[in-house]
Amino acid sequence: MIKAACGVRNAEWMGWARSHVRWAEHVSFLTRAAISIDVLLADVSSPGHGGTCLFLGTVRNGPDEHGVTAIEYSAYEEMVEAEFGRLLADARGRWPEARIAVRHRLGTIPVGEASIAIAAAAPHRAQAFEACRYVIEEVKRRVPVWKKELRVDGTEVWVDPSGRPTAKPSHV
Amino acid sequence: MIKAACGVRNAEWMGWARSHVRWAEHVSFLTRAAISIDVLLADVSSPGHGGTCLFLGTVRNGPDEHGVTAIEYSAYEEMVEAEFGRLLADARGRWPEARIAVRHRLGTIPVGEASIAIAAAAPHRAQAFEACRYVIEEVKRRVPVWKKELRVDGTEVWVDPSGRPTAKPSHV
Amino acid sequence: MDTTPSARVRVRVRFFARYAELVGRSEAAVSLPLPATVGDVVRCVREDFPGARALPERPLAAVNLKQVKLDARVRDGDEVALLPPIAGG
Amino acid sequence: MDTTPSARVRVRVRFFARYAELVGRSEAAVSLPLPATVGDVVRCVREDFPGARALPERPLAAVNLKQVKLDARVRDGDEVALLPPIAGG
Repeated sequence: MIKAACGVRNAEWMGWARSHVRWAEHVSFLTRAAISIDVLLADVSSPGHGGTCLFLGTVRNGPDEHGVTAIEYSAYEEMVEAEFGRLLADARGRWPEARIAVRHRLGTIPVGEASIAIAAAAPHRAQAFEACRYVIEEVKRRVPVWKKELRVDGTEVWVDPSGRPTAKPSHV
Repeated sequence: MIKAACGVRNAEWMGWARSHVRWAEHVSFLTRAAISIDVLLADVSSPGHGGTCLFLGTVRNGPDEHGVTAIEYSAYEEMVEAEFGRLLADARGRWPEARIAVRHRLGTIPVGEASIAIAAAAPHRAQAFEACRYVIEEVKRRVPVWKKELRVDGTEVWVDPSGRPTAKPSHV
Repeated sequence: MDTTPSARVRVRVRFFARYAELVGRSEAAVSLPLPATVGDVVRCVREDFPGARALPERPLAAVNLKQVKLDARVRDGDEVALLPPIAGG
Repeated sequence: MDTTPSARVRVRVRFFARYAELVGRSEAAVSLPLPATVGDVVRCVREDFPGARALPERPLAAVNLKQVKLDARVRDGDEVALLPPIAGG
């Protein structure tokens, strides 16, 4: 069967595919440091924008979790940048007057600290709320980020999109 | 007509009605200083609450305004405290897991600064958004605060609830 | 109807924002015969204070820090507030 | 079908998160005969890498930083990424 005649190579990629890859050159949507809410709010503030909605997603250790101390966030970073660019363009198409800024943090984030922050300012509050909500819902759907729970007992568990750990602990 | 037999007095009230008046004794929902977002977010943060929605209402000078430099906020302060207490109790009834904090600023607030901030944290983001939105909508409806636009030309205009200035400038 | 002093109520009336500007004061003591409603208080105020004629006949009102309708009864010692359209937030 | 070297595509395949752990690597170079789809790339990977059998037959995939369906064509030089279920935010 001809289709099976494929070759896979263990060698590291040599970089010649880079020229096909496009991503935003401007300010990164990603950070490995704590997210500065002040910076995000300053990014979207404007005298004509009277309503600002900020969403913070923080690392949780609630009754549904099992002794989570932190979550390790990893990503397909170039695609995250590109996808955020597309996503914000979509949001601006829906709410042309809105100003939107977003940061996603990667690396090990302790419980209580923010993994994502989205600020949306608009002339009136309805657009601010709607744009902010839209962005977080789309992030959950299409921005390639993954999380692994780090637990007090030393185990590490990949989290599936429903928010529950996957069946197979990753440390096995 | 007996009902017309009423007496009005110019004298200042003597205070004996105070005992009939109840308001919250805890932290005030009002401030005359800039609102600290950090304090509000700290108030609602909890390891089990992974979604936080913050709403900021800021003084606007957009294309619909007429050279607004600041807005002077005044209030029936004791009732604001009582009404916020009732309003937050209503919100907690609807979203029992939510943690909500709110501050309304009074006095002269320059364009771009926040007059109100509402933080709502919940285990999941839907409740956080909904609770935050509920609070700002109810504030607009039932918390006795009034605003007077201060304009570059020196005029001062009371703002009506639709967001538009009232017909009669207050400085007349 | 009994109009002896013991059958009257005395209430504190408070004015805010544009209403305070129109009436030229932020509060007043009003006494009126029993039984009395918030609407009666509004009528007294509009009749007796210069400037108060410009108040609406049916303003938003609160008694003891709670919004009420104009047919709500007032009791002796109540605090009655006349509220311009709310514009907070 | 023409299977000369000029009628083959060479793509970079990238693995993330749990998939990278399963395959034991974060990337690979894959060459395969034209015409080829993302689904063909997935089949190659699942056949030739130890551990890659544990990948789903129909994973989420992206070509050049954009999600695509498995029947999307790949061209020479494309970057094909296999994405575990997205769990960001």
